[in-house]
Amino acid sequence: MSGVNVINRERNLIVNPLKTCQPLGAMYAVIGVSRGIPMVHGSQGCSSFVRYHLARHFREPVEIAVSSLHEAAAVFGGRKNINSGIKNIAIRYKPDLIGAITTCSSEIIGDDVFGFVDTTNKELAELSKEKQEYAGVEKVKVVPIPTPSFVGTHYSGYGVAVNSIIQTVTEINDEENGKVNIIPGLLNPGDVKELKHILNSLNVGHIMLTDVSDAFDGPLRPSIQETPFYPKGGVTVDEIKNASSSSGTISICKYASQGAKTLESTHNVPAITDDLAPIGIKGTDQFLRNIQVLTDCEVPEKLLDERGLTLDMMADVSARYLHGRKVAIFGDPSLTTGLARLISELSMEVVMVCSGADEKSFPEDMELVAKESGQNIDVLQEQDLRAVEVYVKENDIDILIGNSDARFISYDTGIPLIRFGYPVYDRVGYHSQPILGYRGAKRMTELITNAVLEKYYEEKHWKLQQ
Amino acid sequence: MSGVNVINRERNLIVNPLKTCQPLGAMYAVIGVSRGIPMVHGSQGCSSFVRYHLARHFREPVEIAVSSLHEAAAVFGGRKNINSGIKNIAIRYKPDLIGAITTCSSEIIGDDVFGFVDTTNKELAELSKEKQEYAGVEKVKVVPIPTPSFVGTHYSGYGVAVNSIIQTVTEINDEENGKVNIIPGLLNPGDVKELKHILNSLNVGHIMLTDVSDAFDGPLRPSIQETPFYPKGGVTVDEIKNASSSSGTISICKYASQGAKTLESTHNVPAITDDLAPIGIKGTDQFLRNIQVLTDCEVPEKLLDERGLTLDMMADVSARYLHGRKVAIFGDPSLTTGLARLISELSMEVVMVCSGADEKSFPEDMELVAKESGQNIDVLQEQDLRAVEVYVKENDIDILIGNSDARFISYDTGIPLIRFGYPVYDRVGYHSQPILGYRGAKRMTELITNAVLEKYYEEKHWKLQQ
Amino acid sequence: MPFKLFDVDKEIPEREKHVYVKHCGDSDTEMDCNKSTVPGCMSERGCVYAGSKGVITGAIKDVVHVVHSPVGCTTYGGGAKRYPSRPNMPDGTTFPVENFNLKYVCGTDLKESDVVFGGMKKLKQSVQEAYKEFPFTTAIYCHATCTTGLIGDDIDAVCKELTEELGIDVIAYNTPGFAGPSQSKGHHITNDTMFDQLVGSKEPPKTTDYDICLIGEYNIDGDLWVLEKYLNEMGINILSRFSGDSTHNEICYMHKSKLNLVRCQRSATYIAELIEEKYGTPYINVDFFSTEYCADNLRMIGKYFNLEEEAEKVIEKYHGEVKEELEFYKEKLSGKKVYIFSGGPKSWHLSIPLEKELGMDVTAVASQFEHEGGYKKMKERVKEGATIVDDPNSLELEEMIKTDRPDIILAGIKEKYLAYKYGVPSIMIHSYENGPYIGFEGFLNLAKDLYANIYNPIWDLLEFDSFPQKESAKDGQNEKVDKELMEAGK
Amino acid sequence: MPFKLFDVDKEIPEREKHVYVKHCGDSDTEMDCNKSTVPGCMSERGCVYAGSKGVITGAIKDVVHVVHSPVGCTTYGGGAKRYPSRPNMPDGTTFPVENFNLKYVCGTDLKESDVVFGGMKKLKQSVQEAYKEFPFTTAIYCHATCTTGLIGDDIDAVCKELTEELGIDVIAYNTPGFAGPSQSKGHHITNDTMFDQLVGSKEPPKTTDYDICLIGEYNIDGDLWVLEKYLNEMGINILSRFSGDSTHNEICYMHKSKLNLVRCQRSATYIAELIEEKYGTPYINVDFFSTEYCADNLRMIGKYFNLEEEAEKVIEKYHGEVKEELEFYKEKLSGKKVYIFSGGPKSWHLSIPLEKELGMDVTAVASQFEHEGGYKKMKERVKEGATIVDDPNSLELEEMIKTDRPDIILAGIKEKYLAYKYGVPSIMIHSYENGPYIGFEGFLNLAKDLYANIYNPIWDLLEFDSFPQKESAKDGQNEKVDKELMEAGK
Repeated sequence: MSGVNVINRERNLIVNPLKTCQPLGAMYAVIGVSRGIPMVHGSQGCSSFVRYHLARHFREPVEIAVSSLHEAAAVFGGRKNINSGIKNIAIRYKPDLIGAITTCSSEIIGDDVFGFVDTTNKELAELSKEKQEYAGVEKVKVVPIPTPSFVGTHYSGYGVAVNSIIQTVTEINDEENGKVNIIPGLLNPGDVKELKHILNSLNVGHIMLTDVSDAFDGPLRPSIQETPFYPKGGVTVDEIKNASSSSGTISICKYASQGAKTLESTHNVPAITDDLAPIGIKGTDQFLRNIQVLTDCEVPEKLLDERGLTLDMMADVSARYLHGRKVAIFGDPSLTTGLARLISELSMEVVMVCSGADEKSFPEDMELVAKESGQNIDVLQEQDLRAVEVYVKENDIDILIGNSDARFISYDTGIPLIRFGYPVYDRVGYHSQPILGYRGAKRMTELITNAVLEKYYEEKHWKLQQ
Repeated sequence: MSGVNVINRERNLIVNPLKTCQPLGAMYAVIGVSRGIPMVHGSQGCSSFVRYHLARHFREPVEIAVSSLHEAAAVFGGRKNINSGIKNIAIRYKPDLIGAITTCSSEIIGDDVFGFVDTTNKELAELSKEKQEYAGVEKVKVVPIPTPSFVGTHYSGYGVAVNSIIQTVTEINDEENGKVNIIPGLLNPGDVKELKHILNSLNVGHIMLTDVSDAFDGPLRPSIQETPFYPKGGVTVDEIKNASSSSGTISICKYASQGAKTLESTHNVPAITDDLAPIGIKGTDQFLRNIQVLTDCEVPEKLLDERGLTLDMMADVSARYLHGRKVAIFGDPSLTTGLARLISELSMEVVMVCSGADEKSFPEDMELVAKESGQNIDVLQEQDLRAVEVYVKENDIDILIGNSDARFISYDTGIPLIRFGYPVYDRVGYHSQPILGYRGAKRMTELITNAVLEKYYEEKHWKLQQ
Repeated sequence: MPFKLFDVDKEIPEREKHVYVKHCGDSDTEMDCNKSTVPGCMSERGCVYAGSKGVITGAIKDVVHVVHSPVGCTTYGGGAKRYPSRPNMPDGTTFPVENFNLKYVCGTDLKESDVVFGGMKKLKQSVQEAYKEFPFTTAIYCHATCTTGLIGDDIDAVCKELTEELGIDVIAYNTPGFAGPSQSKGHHITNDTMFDQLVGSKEPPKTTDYDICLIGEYNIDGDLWVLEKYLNEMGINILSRFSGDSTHNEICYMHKSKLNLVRCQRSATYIAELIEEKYGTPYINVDFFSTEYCADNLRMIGKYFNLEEEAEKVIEKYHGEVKEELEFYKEKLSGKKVYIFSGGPKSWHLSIPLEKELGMDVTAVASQFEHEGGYKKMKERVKEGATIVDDPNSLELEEMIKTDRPDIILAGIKEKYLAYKYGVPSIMIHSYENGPYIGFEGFLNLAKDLYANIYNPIWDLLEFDSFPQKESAKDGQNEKVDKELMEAGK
Repeated sequence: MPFKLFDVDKEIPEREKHVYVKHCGDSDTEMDCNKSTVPGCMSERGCVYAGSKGVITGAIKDVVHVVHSPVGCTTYGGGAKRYPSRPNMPDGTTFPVENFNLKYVCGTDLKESDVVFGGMKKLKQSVQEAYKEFPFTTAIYCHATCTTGLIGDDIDAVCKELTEELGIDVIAYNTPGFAGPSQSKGHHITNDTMFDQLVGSKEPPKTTDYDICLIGEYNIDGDLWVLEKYLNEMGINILSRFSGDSTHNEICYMHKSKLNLVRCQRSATYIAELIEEKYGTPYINVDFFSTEYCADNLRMIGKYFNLEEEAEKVIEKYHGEVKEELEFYKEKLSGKKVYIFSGGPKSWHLSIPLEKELGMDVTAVASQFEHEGGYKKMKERVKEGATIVDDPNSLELEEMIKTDRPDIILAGIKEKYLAYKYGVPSIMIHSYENGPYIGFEGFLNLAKDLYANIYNPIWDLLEFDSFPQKESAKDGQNEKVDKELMEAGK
């Protein structure tokens, strides 16, 4: 009975994509490095579109440099653009790390970003000797990140970038540090903070590869804001170097696991990459067990109480208000599967899930969720928001969970849209709150229940009187 | 120009009250004591109405005993009811504290609760000697709490109860404990937790007089749930005994300050009772300064960052979405004034505030808020929800902030209602999240902004695209 | 022998006679009931005033209530119950405010000086103000409370005076909270008051040969509307509702019905008997909970009015709509242990249906305020060994949960969250979760709620399981973690 | 001398000629502009494709866009701009989907194999599918991007073929992102394409003597609707909008207008000139930002059509509505330092109005993509000592903020949050905050937004003030805290 029905896109045409191209994911990853600067090797749009896209979701500065690839480079190659771009940044910003991120155009013209970066590194070393004010520029870690836009999605681009950073920066080290490496995936700051909160509660040190939690959700404190502008926080280059000495690496999102495997094969750091994201009770339990496996830690009462508080709210609302309501979820393949599991734990029916990416794990993980919860689930694989729209209009759906681009579907159908994923720009505060962990499950339960109460109970308002 | 216009109720009739009677506040306070049991001395309704009322707000068990006052007691007095009721509880529950709470009926029939409790204490001492299984019952602190329903409101009843507990339990002690006593007022668990979070961040110990944060928001953990049922947490009787040795007492809500003054006059513990509640930036800043004054602590970066994160969100949304929108707030007199200040900080216009209580400080504090922000504010003093309804229908209001009882006003007018205060029963999760402190200000800003976006921007949805 | 003293009650042995374990050889033993609660207990009971305002009068859609009390009783009397109403009036007009009964409650907000000097003047002014505030109201009901009972305000006199002055009925309900052991006394007083002052005081705009009164049906979560639909489709006209979705005038018309149906036989048999006595209108006790009772009772009514065929049609239609789904739920619910902790009669209404139609195992029933007759019915309807409790308190419930581990408890909001803390689901049987619960579709709703609660996935998630072989991980040869263990940990 | 090399630019001296400090004795100096950005800078500029899809074509309400690209360009091309549209069509019918232009974007989602083997087949299929998906579309626009430019897909050929096959216009826009230094090149290409392929290809259903084209007005946040209201009330008919709230066919009718008004003179003068050249239709540059420019330009249009009186009426009415409020804001805004960092011409449109009508002090203006003419106008319109920047980058903005401390910055979303971090308010001048900003009421909206942002209470709350005499508390005689200090601390 239970299982999934995988529905692939039949059109060539993509209408209202649920994905974007690899470079965005790469820039996201680089911004999570302390004093890290992404430089995209492409035309102006490759930086300005992404800056716009990220800024409207996070409402934070998003500083991305561009190599300014134009006709000349198309003809003669972009070596000069990369080299002078990196030097410009290295000298003017004095960063700790620069990500040199390729695009469709730079890949098509055949630019060898690895070679160019080698050259640039040498030039930086020379510069460092040349002038006293350039001293130290040779220490800037320049990470070549090959992310052609016509391959994969922003999800895979993120995975590529984290892996590139690990490959370029991590050093051989024999001393164990007792920490756990976490590769978060394209998480919101609130989620990364929640992971850190869990690790801190477990008293387990961590290296977050990478950490956007402050960069994309930073305090407004002009009196201590330095120039050039760098966002607060991020994982330091020294921490990344030391990731080889950790007790293990957990990849939260499946598309982000490449770096974990690199650490395992190169530095013998065990990789845990097969579990669903720690969303909901089961998912978070498994995450805690994974940490226990790697570090042999105890789960403190504080976390068990957080777990209990979430269950307490679930008990209050799930059978009473949520049971059997039909839900459609769309977005990040790894977060969608995790969230589908939470929705099942809330006694709701996951009718359809959709991801714009072509992640093999997506239907597989949904199969697990379907089996666990005894449901039949339509899985729209590598589909778009138009497919979601058509599905929602043709099927019986009570709740939509997805990004702000779906707001028109909600306006047209009257079905409430719980904002989730990326981008969310028509509501505020979402990115700084978690959906991961026990507390994230509580927040999602709250959001969903309140939407249900507003939409489905106000017409029979006496039911709200208890 | 700026100032307040105080408008008192002109009717004798009260229509849809924004207050209830003293005993509820007293029960609330007693439930905040670890292993504390409220016993209301009145008829069945005096317990069952309150249990219902609190349970539907918190969605938690609310255990309140009743002395079962009936015709016989009305004629012959309620001594037997109190005495046997207390003994029943003392023996069957083995609590640490019992609050003997009077009502209209018990006060009118002239019951001397103080005298009855004295007698009962003696009887408990005898019982303790009599039978081995009763050993220790004499240690139960029985606190007489005189809260006639025809005097004051549930706010003043809370103040009376906290003061009675302090008077009955606190002991003389010369050694300083370096802690700060906090009398929270009728706060939600989320708010009490936020106060504790601030104090912990400041590395300042505290005694919460009393602490409902776990009792009214407890984890679901059946495997460790003991019988008889006591909620988790609460301030212990030992802590209350020791409140005399603290560096100072801060009363968050004005109606709760009596106990702080008792500690000052009896035990020379400095009392800070004159400030607005720590809601919004200014209010929380002042709370931190008050702690600094009492304990000479440093404000850590962590709290300054929380402050900065709140400001960051305020910067993102206030001028852009909120500026000049007209707000009406009603509820707890001390929380309403604090919230009005936050609303002003958000660049919104506080048009009207209303409290059902007759708290002198309410118009005074609103005068301060009006002056600070250069506004004219209508202050409905000792009014009711019908007055709010009429006001809202006759004036131009964009946002309502108040309890769930006002939902019909929202349905009728289409003006969004931000749930705030007590009771909130038609939405979930509110009581476990703060409005106090920097993080509470962030949450309120989020709730208000999202309501504004939904109500006032979706019709011009392109404005949401940034 | 059949009485039971809970362990937690050993200090209050008077509770023994309130708790009975069904023993077939002993059906005549009378339990103690309708007595004052033992002081110091966490009882679920409400007061006399609650029985009047909270149950009967508050369901009427077109009256203003002035609660003569310090503020608390007014606050608690407002908007708390789930009895919706529609604005249609018996004369075909529309009442100007929808769900007026849910939206407003008024009171006199008595202060210390009123207690000292008396509150009658304030009551009078307040009623006048209430009429000014809501001039479209059909009547005004004044409620006495503990305070006004004790200070001796003559609210009858005030109401009489105001009735003349305002030209609308101003009715006094003398229901001080302390005036009886539970809300049940409030039901009784209100029945009497309405009979004495209202019934027969007005004539209905028209009557038919199929007029009935539906008595003791308060339209909790729309129950009445379900029954109204069935009866209307049979050709029967509800002349008067007592008192769900009712109007003040309908109560006055009750003497003109051809047959009175008594639905809640605890709170409303009083008025049916009084009407029969004075006006000769017969009444029958009816039961619409579950498909079988509902069908039986519709047939009985059909027979009375010679509408047997119509009854069969209604039964066929509505029973047919739920049959199949109920089979699914019966399968799922079979053998599940259930407690019924109702206010009054639902403990005996529901015990057989839950067993027979849903296959459940009713191991305990309890009531806040039943009288002898009700407990007798419970005894008849539960099976050997089931526990019957009058006015249960929290410690008793805790003991039952610990020793008997029910799968679900039907109770009120006060027991609900307590049950949760012990890992036991609970649904609200007084006000319902996703009701209505009456009639064919209502029984399906109840079955659904039972299912959703018992099979709620959270009950399988209550405890965190640490990785079981965690300890052994230390013994692994590899300093890093053993891969196999990691696999096993997933 | 008048050029300025920012301290942060000392390693990229080529930036010197892009930054000019106004010096009255030196008005002829030509700044560098419209050149490729220095690699490694955080520039605000967009690409050529953005100038076409994001500015001009995307505002048209009844066409489907097929972006021929790997997914990113499609994603970024969707729903990002604030140009609302109404569903009314020139022939009086209603377009079936409201805000169709905001709701949908299509693309070919190119993969590696397409890059290797070419994407023309995929484009063709995609356009066919797009027409199937949205059969009510008036036309389909295909956009080239970097990828398709570099792999050499002949999208003109594909579109030509499809136009015949489908029977609707399928138009190719050859705008690969890299094909010019900024979005400005995209404007140019799109003007040319539309002129070549659309203008004159269809005839309007009817014409009047007062027909105009409103060119270079994209209806950002409703700007166009404000102007449309004014013009309609004067008796002038907008035959064709280029391109806010426009339709595909309207663009085809442009040759039939009596007068062309060019609002955005950076992005749309091209087509006005081409039309004048080919069809002889005159065009005039218009400026409706601020009350004075708006009034002047309405008068000019009135004069052209002999509708002077009508123009005066409109001016009186709408200017009158905002005059008083603007006085209030002028008082509040007087002396406040403001930067205008616009995409193109708003830097010169707004500089005099902000100073003259709101009393502000414009100390810097900048543009992402202006050309010589625009910078000349800026030089004329800013005052001595003001800084003019072409294609500013983040470090330059940071330096300006640090050294000059403006009170507010009018800029885009990319500068906005950066300015915040330094405690400087910023409002979005490309897409607006609470627009429209054009015309009389629009200028009031702008003034309100300036006021709300500059006077936002949070700017006074940025820093936590510890209790100042905290240290001295230790010295108090009392071990407990000194009461006076506590008072002072409040």
